[in-house]
Amino acid sequence: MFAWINSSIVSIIIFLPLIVAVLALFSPSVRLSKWIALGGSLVTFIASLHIWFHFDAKSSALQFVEVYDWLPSMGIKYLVGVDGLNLLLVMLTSFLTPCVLVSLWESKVTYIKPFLSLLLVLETGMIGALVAFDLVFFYVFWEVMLIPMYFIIGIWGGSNKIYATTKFVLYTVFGSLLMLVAAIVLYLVHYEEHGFYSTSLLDLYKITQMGLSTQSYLFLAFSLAFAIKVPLWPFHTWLPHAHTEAPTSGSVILAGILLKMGTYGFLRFALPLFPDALVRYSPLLMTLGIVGIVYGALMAWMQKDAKRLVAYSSVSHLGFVVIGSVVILNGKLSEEALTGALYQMINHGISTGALFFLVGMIYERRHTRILSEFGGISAVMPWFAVCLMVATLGSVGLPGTGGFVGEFLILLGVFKFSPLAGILASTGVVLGAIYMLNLCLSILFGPLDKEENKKLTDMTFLEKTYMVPLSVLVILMGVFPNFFLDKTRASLHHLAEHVSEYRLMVSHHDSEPVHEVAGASDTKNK
Amino acid sequence: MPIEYYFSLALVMFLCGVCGVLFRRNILFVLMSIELMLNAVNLVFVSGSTFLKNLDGQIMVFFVITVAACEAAVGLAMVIALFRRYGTIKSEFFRILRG
Amino acid sequence: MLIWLVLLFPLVGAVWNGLLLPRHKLLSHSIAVAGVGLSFLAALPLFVSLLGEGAAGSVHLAFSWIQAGDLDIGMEFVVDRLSGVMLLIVTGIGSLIHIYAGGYMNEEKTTARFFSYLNLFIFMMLLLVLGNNMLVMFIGWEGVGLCSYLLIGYWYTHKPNAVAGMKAFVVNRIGDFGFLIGIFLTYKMFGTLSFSQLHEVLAGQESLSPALTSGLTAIGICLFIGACGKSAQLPLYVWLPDAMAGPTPVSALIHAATMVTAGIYMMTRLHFIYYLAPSALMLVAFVGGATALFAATIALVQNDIKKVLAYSTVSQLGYMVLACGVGAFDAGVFHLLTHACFKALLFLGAGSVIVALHHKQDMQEMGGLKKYLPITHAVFLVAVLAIIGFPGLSGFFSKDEILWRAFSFPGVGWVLWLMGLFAAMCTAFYMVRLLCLTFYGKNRSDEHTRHHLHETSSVMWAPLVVLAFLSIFIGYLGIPPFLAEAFHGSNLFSPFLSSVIQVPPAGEVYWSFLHEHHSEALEWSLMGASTLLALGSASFAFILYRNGPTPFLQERKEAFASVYRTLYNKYWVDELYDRIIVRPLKEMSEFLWRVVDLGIINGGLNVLGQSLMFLSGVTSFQMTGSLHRYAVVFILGLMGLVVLVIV
Amino acid sequence: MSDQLVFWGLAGFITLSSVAVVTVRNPVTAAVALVINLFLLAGVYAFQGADFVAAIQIIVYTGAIVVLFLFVIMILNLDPEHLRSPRPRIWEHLVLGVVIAGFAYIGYRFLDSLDVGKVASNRLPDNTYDVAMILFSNYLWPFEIVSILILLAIVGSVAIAKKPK
Amino acid sequence: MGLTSSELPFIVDLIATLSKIVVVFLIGLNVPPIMLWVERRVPALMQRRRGPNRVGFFKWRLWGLFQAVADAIKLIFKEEAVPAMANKWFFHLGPVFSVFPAFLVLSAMPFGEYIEVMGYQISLVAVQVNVGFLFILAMAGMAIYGVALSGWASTSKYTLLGALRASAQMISYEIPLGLSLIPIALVYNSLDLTEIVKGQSHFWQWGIFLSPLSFIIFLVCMFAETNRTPFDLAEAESELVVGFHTEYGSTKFAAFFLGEYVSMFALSLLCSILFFGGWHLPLLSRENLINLTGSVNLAALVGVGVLFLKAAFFMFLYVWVRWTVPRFRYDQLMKLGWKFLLPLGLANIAVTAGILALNF
Repeated sequence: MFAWINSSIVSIIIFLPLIVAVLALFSPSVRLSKWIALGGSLVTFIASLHIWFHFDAKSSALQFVEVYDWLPSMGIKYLVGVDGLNLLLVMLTSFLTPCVLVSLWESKVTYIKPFLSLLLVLETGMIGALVAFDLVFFYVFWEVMLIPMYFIIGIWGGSNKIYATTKFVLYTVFGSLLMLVAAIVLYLVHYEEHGFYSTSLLDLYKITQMGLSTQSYLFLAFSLAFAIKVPLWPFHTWLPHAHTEAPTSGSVILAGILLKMGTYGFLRFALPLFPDALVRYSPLLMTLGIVGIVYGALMAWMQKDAKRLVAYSSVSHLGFVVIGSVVILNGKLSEEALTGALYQMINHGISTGALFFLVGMIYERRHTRILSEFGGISAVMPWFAVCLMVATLGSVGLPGTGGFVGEFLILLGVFKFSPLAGILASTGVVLGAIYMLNLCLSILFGPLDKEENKKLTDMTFLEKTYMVPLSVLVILMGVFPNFFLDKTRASLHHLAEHVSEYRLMVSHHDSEPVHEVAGASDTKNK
Repeated sequence: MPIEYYFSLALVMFLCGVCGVLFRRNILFVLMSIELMLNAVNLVFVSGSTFLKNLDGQIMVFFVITVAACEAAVGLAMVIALFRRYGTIKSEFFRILRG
Repeated sequence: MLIWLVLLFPLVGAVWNGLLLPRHKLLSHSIAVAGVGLSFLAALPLFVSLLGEGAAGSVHLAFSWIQAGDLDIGMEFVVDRLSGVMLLIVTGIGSLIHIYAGGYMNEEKTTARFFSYLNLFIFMMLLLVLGNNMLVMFIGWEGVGLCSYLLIGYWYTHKPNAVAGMKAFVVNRIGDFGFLIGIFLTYKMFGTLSFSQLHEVLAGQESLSPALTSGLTAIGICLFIGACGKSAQLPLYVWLPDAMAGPTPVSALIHAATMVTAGIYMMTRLHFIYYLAPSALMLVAFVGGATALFAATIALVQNDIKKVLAYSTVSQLGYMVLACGVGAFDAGVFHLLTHACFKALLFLGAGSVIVALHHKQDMQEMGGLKKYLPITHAVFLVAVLAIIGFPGLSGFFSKDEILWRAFSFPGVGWVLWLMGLFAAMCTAFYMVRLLCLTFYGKNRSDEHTRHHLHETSSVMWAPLVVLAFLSIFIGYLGIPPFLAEAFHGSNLFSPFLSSVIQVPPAGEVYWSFLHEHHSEALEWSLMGASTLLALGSASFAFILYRNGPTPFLQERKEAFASVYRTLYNKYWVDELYDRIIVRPLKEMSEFLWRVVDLGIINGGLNVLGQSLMFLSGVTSFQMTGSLHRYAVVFILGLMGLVVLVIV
Repeated sequence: MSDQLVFWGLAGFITLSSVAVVTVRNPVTAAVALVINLFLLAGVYAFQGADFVAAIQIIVYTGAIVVLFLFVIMILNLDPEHLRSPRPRIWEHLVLGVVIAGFAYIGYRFLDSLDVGKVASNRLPDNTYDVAMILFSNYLWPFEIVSILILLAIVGSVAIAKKPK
Repeated sequence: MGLTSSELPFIVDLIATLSKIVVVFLIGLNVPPIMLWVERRVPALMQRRRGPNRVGFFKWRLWGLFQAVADAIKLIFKEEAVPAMANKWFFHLGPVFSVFPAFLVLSAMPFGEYIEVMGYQISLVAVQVNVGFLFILAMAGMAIYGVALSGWASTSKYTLLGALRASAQMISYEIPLGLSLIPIALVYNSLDLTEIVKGQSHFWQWGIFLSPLSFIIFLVCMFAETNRTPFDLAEAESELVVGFHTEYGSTKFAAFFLGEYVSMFALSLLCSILFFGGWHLPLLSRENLINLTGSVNLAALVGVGVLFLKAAFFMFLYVWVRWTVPRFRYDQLMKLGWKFLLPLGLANIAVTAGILALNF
């Protein structure tokens, strides 16, 4: 029994939400569908906890691997597994979804059942994309992620939701199509070199003879798709629209996890597959990242709408992550920057997720997001004030919160790469303080003069159930980062050291011996 | 009786049917020409079946006739409806499907 | 083991007050005082253990904080003589201020939140002081900034307080930006951030390679920017005067005794870097001197009692930075110690006055409080005498030491000494002015407040008396050697710190003058000159302001109107910053948002969309709708196809 | 010999009637021409020995479908001038020419590609019996489907032609 | 329908066929005058009044038989009027279309098995078609055109309405007619009429006993097909004057009469062939008859006589029903046809097929 669970745990966490989504959609009463949805997502979370505890931190190999031949003739396999890189993100996804579902508990939004099932389908898409090690499956889940989001924004969104959601989808689809073309070229290059067709990532990593020009085209195609998702500077215009129009839970998931898909994509696909192109384009990406940071911060400072402000702050924070992941010195990625990038992804997920929840709360109570409407509500809503303060400090990157650890490591790595870039990026830290505190100032502090603000009620018990863990997590991640980083250290070290000839092994520590994965030797790495 | 004769007869009928469809302004005539074309096909079927000494051809004719019946019935019903709606069944007047 | 207690007590106090929010004021007050007091009691034995001759510092590791690649930072704490002294200051004066704060915050409904912030501040300050590597110090550094932000903006219902809080945090953040760059540079050059390792590396250096010196200078300057941010030196001092918006105990604790001294502590902790970067030190010295002089001049004309004290703090900090700048780190720390005592006393005294006058801070409405608040007046008098450097009190010894060390600095030493001297004269003038305007002359406050004037409760004046006692006798710890023989005592303080602060061998050549022996006559003459000048300006001020703002003073003000207005408006520095930095930044981002975001990117996409629409219009023109046209085309097409196939 | 005669007779009349159907002005004349055409066609089938098909042709086609046409013409009571089709335009002649040429060419190529002998009319004694046997053995499904189709057609035409209330 | 080329040499076959055609034509031509007389005489007797008894020369009245001749002469020589607006071409085509199908149906009727002339057996059916059934149904279908075209060609609203009603009625009753014949084909396992009659040699094998229901349906449809009595809505005087052939003059009117009576006679013949054993005497089987009469030809002649007797009975039935049963309303007519006879016919087929399948 134990072996069976271990061997198919990853598939469970992928498809369980899907099944629950269907059940929730067709359940007789709304209450029942809410319980089913929440139950399903909690079970998924527990399953991911199981993975967390059984994850062997010392090996950088792929664990909990499941391989089933899907289209042997085309060489497409259902290959899923967990390693240091995607473990934390999977945990984040499975943690955020129950919170979102709880937040929807009392919401009087129309068509609640389809909304819940769409969220669960979204979860399936995200986890699937994270753990898929086969280009085709990754692409499939990449698109599966997109569709529910389209509906969530399109149906339950704000005023001009149609414009926002079409723009969001068009942007992402355009990017992913380019990625598909690049994937196919890669597939063919692999065939020429190795003689057999395979789309599994383990084999694609083994491609050596790829001309620099092809490599750079492919790298550009892949990174464009991910850059749009991240959103890197020039491709970011969809994000503010998508966020202002998306409902609270939609924008939490969008900011919490969907944006990380882009950066994760860089780490998983763009960097290891095309190391030489990375060396060539890393300065370009670095400058775009830094521009993104400064530009995002300045934009955030200008915003009158709370959600738009937080959206632009995401642009700035993810700019950090991008520059962190493209620091490359004589063929080696700097491990500190990489750890920082991965850690910053998680922090951003938690703190921005919390911020969006909070903005959602005051939106539900006051039906407006314009900052000038608020003032001094910390007298009326103490709990809200504390949570908002903690979330703000988390996103500003005050030492003692997760933000600082992430940003410090990134800036450290970038500084070793080029001091100028380091200094410019660090200005982001200062600007960050300005606009985030500006947010706090206009919402929490100042005289409580408006009538509506006086009648505001504090956070209900339900809201506390998911806000308190988030705030505690922000602090915990600042004080005990090693608890999280230990699990990822081996994989990150492996990626950083041998990025140019990156080989990913498959480990069989407790799952029953996985039959020979075509091409991938099964020796356990150090 | 060489089969070419039957086929050429069928061809002539079919040709008349096509010209009828193309050039007659009146929907009724178009329907009649279609009937003509179908009969040309029937002729080919029958002569083919007798030539090949296999009765399938005749059965096909049976089906073709049924389909022709349906087509005629619905066609005529539409002609009536069109006439009631537009007062005429000259084909120039039905241009609502303009692109 | 004791060190964990020292750290844990304030944290526990903060958490208890913060989370449980006890309703009862006395309960929350006692929790807070216990938090700090117990930590002070735990710190005493630690300090005593360090008094012994050979006692070197000890490093304790709590847990490994961040491990990534070859970077391995642990939560390690060092307890040596330097951090011991700072420990005493922080916890000692901290607990006194906590006691006082109980009384001060009496009218507030609930003080739990206030006290939790105070305890949290103490904890952060301890982290800063005890941290063994730059990152732990940085945690404390930003933590303290956060607490000052929270405490300044404690009465957030009043908008300017919140804005002042944010201003403080942002300016501190700019300073921290410099500090961060310094950290990165050290890590890039030395691969480690822990002080002990850095010390060994630098001590091991025989000769100074040019690359090393330039690197060290860069690190020195960046760290100094951090120090400026935190210790309110010239470019980044603007937040301190506004920080007076917070309750007075906060100003006393944070903006007089502890937080602002963090910069000086950091520089003393990293003295081995600065000794090897003489040019960086030169910059530090001049900035210190300039700030001392600049702030003192502004303080001359301020009417708000706390603003005067704020500017005096800035100028005294200037003195300490000046001391560090001339390589006299021990003198800087000694002045830090004495300043902490009498400045805290001044603030708390002012606090009692404000409480008595029901939160009015403008000196024009005070006067003649001598008979209403006798104890406060007595204690206040002692503090004033100490700060102006009246011989025999603590201020005299520490300030003189700095002036002497500045003078003895080869080359530009005398310029610094002049700045320091003039700043001392100004200090004497505005302190006596403050004393007269508040305590002597007729009482100018309105009928209602005068009726309620009464002495503060014992909770408030008891710590004042202790502080007064301290500010009188603490001075004798660091009697300059030439006086020591006269009174056959000995300078206890600097040898005490010398074990920690030594010039690394590579810098021996440059800093050799530190050990030169100077003729005693020179020292005597200098001390005499500075004391005379200070007392002269004090009596001059006393004569002017003896019985409040007289008409004579009024004409003098009109005569020097332009000078008066510039000083009063703080040389318009705030407006200058706003015009140079804040507004252009705002306009640029507005421009960016308007043009780039909406204009270029969105615009580009919309144009793409419209062009597609136009194209589709073009291709749909020949759908005429006539059945026959379709039929003909259909059949012609079919025939063409068949012919094609057959032919 | 008699076969040739019969066939050419029938063929001639059939061509004549089909041309008449297309060219004549008055719809009733066209309908009658169509009746004659179908009737003669039934004759050709009978001549070829396909008795059952001939009978069906007459019963169903001539007996019912063309009667439907007549009914519609009579109900609509179209006035003849109205049906005068306008002078055919020049391009219609052109297209007519092209269509005829095309079909001729295709027909010719098709016919001369056939290398077949005579079409012997197999005088099967009981044509209907054999047809029935095959129809209900391996063509049963199509038979059922066609029956459903014709049911649909009935319902459909009634629905379309019903006078709206 | 396949023209079965009999074994006879060509010339003999030619002569035989031509003679048969002449015989059928004569029979057809003689039926209407007789029927005219019967139409007048029989109802008169039924209504206890004397029929036509004026026409005749000298004193031989012969019960008014000469009245028939008088009518015939009148019909032929009366003046013809053609409506002005009428479409001349179709005006004349109308009667043609109603006559020629009737004769074709008649020609397909077998009057006997065969007669031996000069050693050759000549079958007594004009058109030797092995799918007699379908041929008859087909020709019955063609009669509709006559009615429709004539009604339309005489351009008046009433004739048009009459034509529409008549043709609608004929179409709707053609289907039950066809369905009613199918059980007979099933029972006697052939579509060829001569085979069917051979199958009815003994009187208990007659059609009426084997499937009485189909006889009833056939009877009703007979009346409907020829627009007679209960179903003669087309010529209902009260509503549409004389229906579709109001505008027609003498000879064309006579042609309609000819068509109508010939088709009546053909259907009666069909009825007797299918249900009453054709040329078989009820008790006397064919062999005994041949032995009794000595020669095959004589037996055939007796058979023809018996057949004509049975047909005459049905002709009498026509007239009889005409003067007794009231006329249907149009919707009743339609309802009877579609909602009663059609399902009944289908059920009948099903039952017969079921019984046959079970027995064998």
